[in-house]
Amino acid sequence: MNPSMLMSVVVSVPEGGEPSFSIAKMMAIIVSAVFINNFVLSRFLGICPFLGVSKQLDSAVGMGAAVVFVMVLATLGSWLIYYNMLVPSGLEYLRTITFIIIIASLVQLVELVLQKFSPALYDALGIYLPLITTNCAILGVAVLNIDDKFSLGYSLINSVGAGIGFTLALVLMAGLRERMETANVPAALKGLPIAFLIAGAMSIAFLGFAGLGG
Amino acid sequence: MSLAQNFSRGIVKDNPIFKQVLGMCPFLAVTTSVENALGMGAAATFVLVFSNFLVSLFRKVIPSKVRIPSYIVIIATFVTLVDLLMNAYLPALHQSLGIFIPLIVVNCIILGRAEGFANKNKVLPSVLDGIGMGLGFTLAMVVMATFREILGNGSWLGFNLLGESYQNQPLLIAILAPGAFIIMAFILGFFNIMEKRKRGGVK
Amino acid sequence: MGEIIRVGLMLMLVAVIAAVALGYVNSVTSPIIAEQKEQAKLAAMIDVAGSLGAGNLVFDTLSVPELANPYAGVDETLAVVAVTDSTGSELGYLFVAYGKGYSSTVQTLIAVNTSGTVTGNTVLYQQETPGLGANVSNPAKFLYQFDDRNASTLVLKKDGGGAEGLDAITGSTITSRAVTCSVKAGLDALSDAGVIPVEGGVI
Amino acid sequence: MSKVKSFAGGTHPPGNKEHSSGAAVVRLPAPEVVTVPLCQHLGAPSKPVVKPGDQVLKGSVIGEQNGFISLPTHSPVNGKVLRVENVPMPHMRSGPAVVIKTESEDGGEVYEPITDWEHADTSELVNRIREAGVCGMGGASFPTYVKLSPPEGVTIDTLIINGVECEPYLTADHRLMLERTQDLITGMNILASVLGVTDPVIGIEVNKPDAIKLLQEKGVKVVSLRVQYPQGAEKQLISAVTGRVVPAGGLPLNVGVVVQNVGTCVAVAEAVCSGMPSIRRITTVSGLGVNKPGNFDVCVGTPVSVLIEAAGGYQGEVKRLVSGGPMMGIAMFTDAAPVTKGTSGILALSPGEVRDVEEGPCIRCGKCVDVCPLNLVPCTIATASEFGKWEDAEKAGALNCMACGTCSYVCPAGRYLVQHIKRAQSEIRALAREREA
Amino acid sequence: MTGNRMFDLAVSPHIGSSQNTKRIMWDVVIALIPALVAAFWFFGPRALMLVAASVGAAVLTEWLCLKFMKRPVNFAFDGSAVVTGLLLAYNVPSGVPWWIPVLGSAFAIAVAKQAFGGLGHNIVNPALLGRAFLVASFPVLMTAGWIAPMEWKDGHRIDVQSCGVSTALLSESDELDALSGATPLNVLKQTFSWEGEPGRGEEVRAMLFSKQSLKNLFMGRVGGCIGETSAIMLLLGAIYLVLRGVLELRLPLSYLGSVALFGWLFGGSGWFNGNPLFHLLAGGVILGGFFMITDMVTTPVTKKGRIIFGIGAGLLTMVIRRWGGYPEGCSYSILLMNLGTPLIDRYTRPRAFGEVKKNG
Ligand SMILES: Cc1cc2nc3c(=O)[nH]c(=O)nc-3n(C[C@H](O)[C@H](O)[C@H](O)COP(=O)(O)O)c2cc1C
Ligand SMILES: Cc1cc2nc3c(=O)[nH]c(=O)nc-3n(C[C@H](O)[C@H](O)[C@H](O)COP(=O)(O)O)c2cc1C
Ligand SMILES: Cc1cc2nc3c(=O)[nH]c(=O)nc-3n(C[C@H](O)[C@H](O)[C@H](O)COP(=O)(O)O)c2cc1C
Ligand SMILES: Cc1cc2nc3c(=O)[nH]c(=O)nc-3n(C[C@H](O)[C@H](O)[C@H](O)CO)c2cc1C
Ligand code: SF4
Ligand code: SF4
Ligand code: SF4
Ligand code: SF4
Ligand code: FES
Repeated sequence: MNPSMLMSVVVSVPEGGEPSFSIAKMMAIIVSAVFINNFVLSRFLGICPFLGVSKQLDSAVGMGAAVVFVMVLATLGSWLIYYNMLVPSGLEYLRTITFIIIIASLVQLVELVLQKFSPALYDALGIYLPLITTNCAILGVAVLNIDDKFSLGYSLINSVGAGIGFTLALVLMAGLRERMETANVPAALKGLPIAFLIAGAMSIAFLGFAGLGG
Repeated sequence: MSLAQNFSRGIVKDNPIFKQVLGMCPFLAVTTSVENALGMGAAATFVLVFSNFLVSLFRKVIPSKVRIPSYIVIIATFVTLVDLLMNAYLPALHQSLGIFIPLIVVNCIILGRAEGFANKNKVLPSVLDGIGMGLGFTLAMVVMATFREILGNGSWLGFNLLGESYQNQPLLIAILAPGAFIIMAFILGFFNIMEKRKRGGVK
Repeated sequence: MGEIIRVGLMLMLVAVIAAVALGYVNSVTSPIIAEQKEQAKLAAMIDVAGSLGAGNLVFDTLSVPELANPYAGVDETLAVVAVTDSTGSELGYLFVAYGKGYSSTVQTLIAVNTSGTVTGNTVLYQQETPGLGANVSNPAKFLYQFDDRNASTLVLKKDGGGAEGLDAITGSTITSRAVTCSVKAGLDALSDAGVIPVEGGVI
Repeated sequence: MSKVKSFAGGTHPPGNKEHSSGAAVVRLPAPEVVTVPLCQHLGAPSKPVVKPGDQVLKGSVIGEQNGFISLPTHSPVNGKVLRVENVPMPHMRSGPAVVIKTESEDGGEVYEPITDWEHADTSELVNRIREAGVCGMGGASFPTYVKLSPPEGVTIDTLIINGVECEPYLTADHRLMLERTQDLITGMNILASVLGVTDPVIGIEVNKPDAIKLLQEKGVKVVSLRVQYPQGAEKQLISAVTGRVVPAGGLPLNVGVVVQNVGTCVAVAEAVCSGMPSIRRITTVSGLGVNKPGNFDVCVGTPVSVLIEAAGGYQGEVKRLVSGGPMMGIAMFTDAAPVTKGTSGILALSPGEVRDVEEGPCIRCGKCVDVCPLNLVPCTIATASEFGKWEDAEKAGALNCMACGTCSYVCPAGRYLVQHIKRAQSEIRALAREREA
Repeated sequence: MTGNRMFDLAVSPHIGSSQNTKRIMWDVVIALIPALVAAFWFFGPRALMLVAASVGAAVLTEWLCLKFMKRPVNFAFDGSAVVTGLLLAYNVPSGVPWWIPVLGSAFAIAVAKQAFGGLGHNIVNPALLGRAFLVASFPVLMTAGWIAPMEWKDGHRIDVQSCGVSTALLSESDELDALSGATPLNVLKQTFSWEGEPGRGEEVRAMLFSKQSLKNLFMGRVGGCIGETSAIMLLLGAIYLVLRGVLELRLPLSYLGSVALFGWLFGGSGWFNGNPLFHLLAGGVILGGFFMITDMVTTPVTKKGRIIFGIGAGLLTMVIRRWGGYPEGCSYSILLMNLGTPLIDRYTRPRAFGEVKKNG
């Protein structure tokens, strides 16, 4: 027997898209994305907006909302194209290039649509949208969904969870940074260093979620 | 600006990590060991140099309307290239860098240099800039990874430095997520102090 | 309109060039990548199977209709490879045990001889906590204890194994238990299906 | 006795009233020289109408009213004007004053008494209260006649007389209620009739049971109040007595209430029934820094040093000299400053009485939040102020603060909360003015 | 004539309450002493050594940091560093080497407190961040360094039956190794992984929740961190603090109430069969509920905020105990809620007296 065939017998390779859907698994995915493997605090995805847009609470909430929105759309688009176009034609290796194009165009599209149909929402989210194209959290969730072999449903749940986790970290960070504005921080640590320290403290605290549901 | 400056600027003066604080995600994520840091640094440098090269070469040809999308495609192409090559020839490293290889696409350093430098400069300076920035990125990663690997694993580039007993009970947090944030905070604080000293000295 | 078409064509051109270039590289690297993966796993297999006997080993899938799947809980299946020597006499079996550990499903490749005694093992995949569960990959910390045991003696001291039981990795009972139980479950399935004797001989 | 009422928040500092609460009011003769400030009331100072060398009569106008929120000032003695100059005031700023050499204290120019005030015209009464220079004796020294002239469309249905005296040490109002009971009741009735209120009440803390009993015996409606600082603050008193909440930034008249101090009532009675302008007041002198704490009836313009002398002089080390109560009073840098219509007390505090802690960082204990009677978050406002974040301070409600000092009193970190908040208030107002300009 | 004497100027108010930061901190130190006595009784002189090392390291680090930052060093003696050092030591198992509390205290003071600006400015509880730092760095020592409690008798130390659980039920091995005497919460956590074996978990849980076990928990005759085991000694200290006006009871009560409620709700294996008293007395809830959640610097200043904080921390404690990776969730729950303190303060700011709701 040919060794490579043999390996596929021994180490089973899960197929993309699982047929069954369980509430327990759904919960596990959400808890993992929001708390245990928080995108920012544990996976290091989306650090730049996390540091850049967390100076004020209002903008943090806006950014969070925009990220959740785009994450879900990007997941939908990238998953469908990956499994329906790239996989059938054996072009999986074009994944990165395809995804980034999808995300960039999506952001443009969302911007146009919002501007046209919901100016209020556009005003609220507009300034954050361009920033999002280069946010690794978005590309990250699209790629992770493929790497983790999530079905479309689980992928969408994962992206919502990731977005909520990102928003949670961002909003907490914004509150803490506002408090640091009136703190007696040593001169050397003012500015970004203290922001990193806050992130470190948050990251330690989030270790408390480790193993949740495990 | 001299060619030498094009090259050297990215290493210390405008170091993309410590001075510009760009590309934080891969920086924090893969600096758990010096080996990973070198691998990531090399991959990013490769992409930086070639994307700068191509962008500079075609800067007059590409219409400004599609500039950014074209850059993204160019960058993504080289990232995929690195991804495939690394997977084929350095599978262990590929495994440990994981998702952060494809994410080089959105690394702000690379798009930033394409848009901010290569787009406006001749080929040679652009390539030198790419190499300089790439080395600066790599150097910063190695510095960070040095702290993390020594503290968190008692070793440097895999060589056991602090002995068996330390390795049995290392300061594990250094290679966990919080360690990255905290060590970076103090490195940046150190640079703050140096900067202040320097400015004070000039005065 | 003409403008848009021109710009669009330009972008397409960039994309096509990129795709062609990547297609070429992919055609070169993909067999290497595939080969690479096989090699790594095959090496592990041959290594572990080496404990069953020396010489030229022959592998074949074992299909036993009544073989139950103890790994349904983690969405995996039990697949067994029979190992024979060049003379055709059966030496034993290989299978992968899947156990839900602390933060990942630990995959352990196990070699078991025809009398039901574990002769070799290695961890194929785990994503446990560094410094804790991840120590399961270090044979000297835990898995060394598996050799020469059979299903009935695969139990942690803590779980009622008594003095004869296995020592769990310090601070990582969950990981240790996961591996132990998953291997035991695989062996039990094999003996239930009559592939190996119910009570293996203890050396 | 009816149910004891109170407001939400506040604190209860040691009263220290026993030093002087038993001491009957001693009437002091005018000193050789009186220094009568022209800005004893809130609002614009009066304009001097005398010059050095002029002979003045007791009760004659020496400064005339200068605008709506302003009052005339009267001479407390017969004598000769020495100077019109700036003198140190109880607050560190100096202010214009008329310095008069006392010749005698007899008679004096008084207004025509309005003995039949029940039937007098409201406007006549209000005018009398104005021309007699009556201002609030309880706190802000606000011209009383203004409060008695509510704008069109506002109806006042409640008059509360403030006999709370919640500041520690002070006993002047307490003695006044015991010794000038009839004048107090008359004044209260005059005010009630001017405002058209039928049923005035007087609020007194239960630590003055003799005053409560006496007034009840005289048929006055008394509301007994729990001993809690700042029970005497207008909004808190209104809340305690009526349950009404004065809107933030609003006035008592917004909820149909007028509050007047007991001393103000006596001043009103004198102005109306005897035609005597407001030239005297009762002041407590207390603190461990004086020999014989007591209550004194003095004419305005009397130097603080004279009062101290009357109380037996200084005793031991005096750490701080305060005009008013210890919670809101103002530290004086010299005892040469004169008594004004608003001087409710003079405290010579020994080192042991004064709180002297170094200001430390806020430890966020929340005590200030728990006690602030206005439900502010003093620590946040003060910290914002400390770091120059005026907008944050404003958003947190800095402008609402009435500077009662309750928060500073309880703060274990010794934070100068009131000072920080006041600083924020003035910066916020300056910014607002800039924005308008 | 006394005229024209000059006096100091100062802003009002001129009097103040007798409370001050230093007094509060030293009161907390005093209140923590009974628990130290219990630690000595049950864990031996070694516990005292660890506590001393921890406190020394905390004060020394504070002093060094202040010196280095050129700030007044007298703040090092305001007692707050002593409290941090004490509480950190109280939060480590009694079997750890001496350098563990030293390292933890140094981290707590230098990184969690001074780097953020010192007393009053830190965002998370220093002692707890120090502990979490230790757990992440030395998970084995911090989760396995238990010493089974002993008692003194005739100058000797003798074993006490640790948590009222027959060890035979836990394992068929002869006895639990004295040095790794599991804590009651460890045992409870293990029972959750026996869900597949009906009966076994129930039986052990019944023993854990039994009167004898609760009595042991109350007295402190169980394995655990140095200062957390003896509920009665901790309560003694808490009463002292209440009498001294240091403790504001909203936080402790809402936290303990929340732990009891959720402990009953899901602190057993199913629903509504947990034992609230067990969850209150086991682990660090009493220590955390009276001495750590009450660290005013890192908790909300508003009354409503404190109640929300307490309830949230109680919920998180129980979620971690029941479903998390750690047997005990007390310290992480407080740390996690610390992160939300600025937001809680912001959204619970009381409406100012007389302030009307906008657009209402
Ligand atoms: C962040 C973290 C990571 C952990 N990682 C593992 C792990 O990889 N494997 C494991 O068995 N236990 C791990 N644990 C410990 C378990 O939660 C549990 O305490 C332990 O397995 C049982 O304790 P014992 O092994 O000391 O008896 C981890 C705990 C935490 C908090
Ligand atoms: C600008 C201003 C206008 C006021 N107008 C009135 C008024 O029209 N009617 C009134 O009864 N009180 C008026 N007051 C007085 C206040 O209600 C209050 O009695 C005064 O500020 C003194 O209060 P305090 O002693 O508690 O500080 C006014 C006060 C200020 C500062
Ligand atoms: C904190 C605070 C405490 C006060 N305490 C008293 C008091 O005890 N007695 C009093 O008559 N006025 C007190 N006042 C002043 C009253 O608010 C109010 O101005 C006064 O009663 C109005 O009467 P008047 O104009 O006759 O002085 C206090 C004010 C403040 C802000
Ligand atoms: C009631 C009370 C509880 C305290 N709890 C803690 C604590 O849990 N951890 C700590 O490091 N310091 C504690 N402290 C000390 C002090 O508040 C702490 O060092 C500050 O957080 C440092 O800014 C406490 C102080 C008091 C008064
Ligand atoms: S462009 Fe890149 S570096 Fe700049 S803020 Fe955005 S993500 Fe960060
Ligand atoms: S661009 Fe995105 S991936 Fe890159 S460092 Fe910034 S946040 Fe991370
Ligand atoms: S001084 Fe201001 S903030 Fe302080 S208690 Fe009084 S009203 Fe509140
Ligand atoms: S009372 Fe003082 S220490 Fe406490 S919160 Fe208020 S300002 Fe801070
Ligand atoms: S409320 Fe604490 S300083 Fe103001």
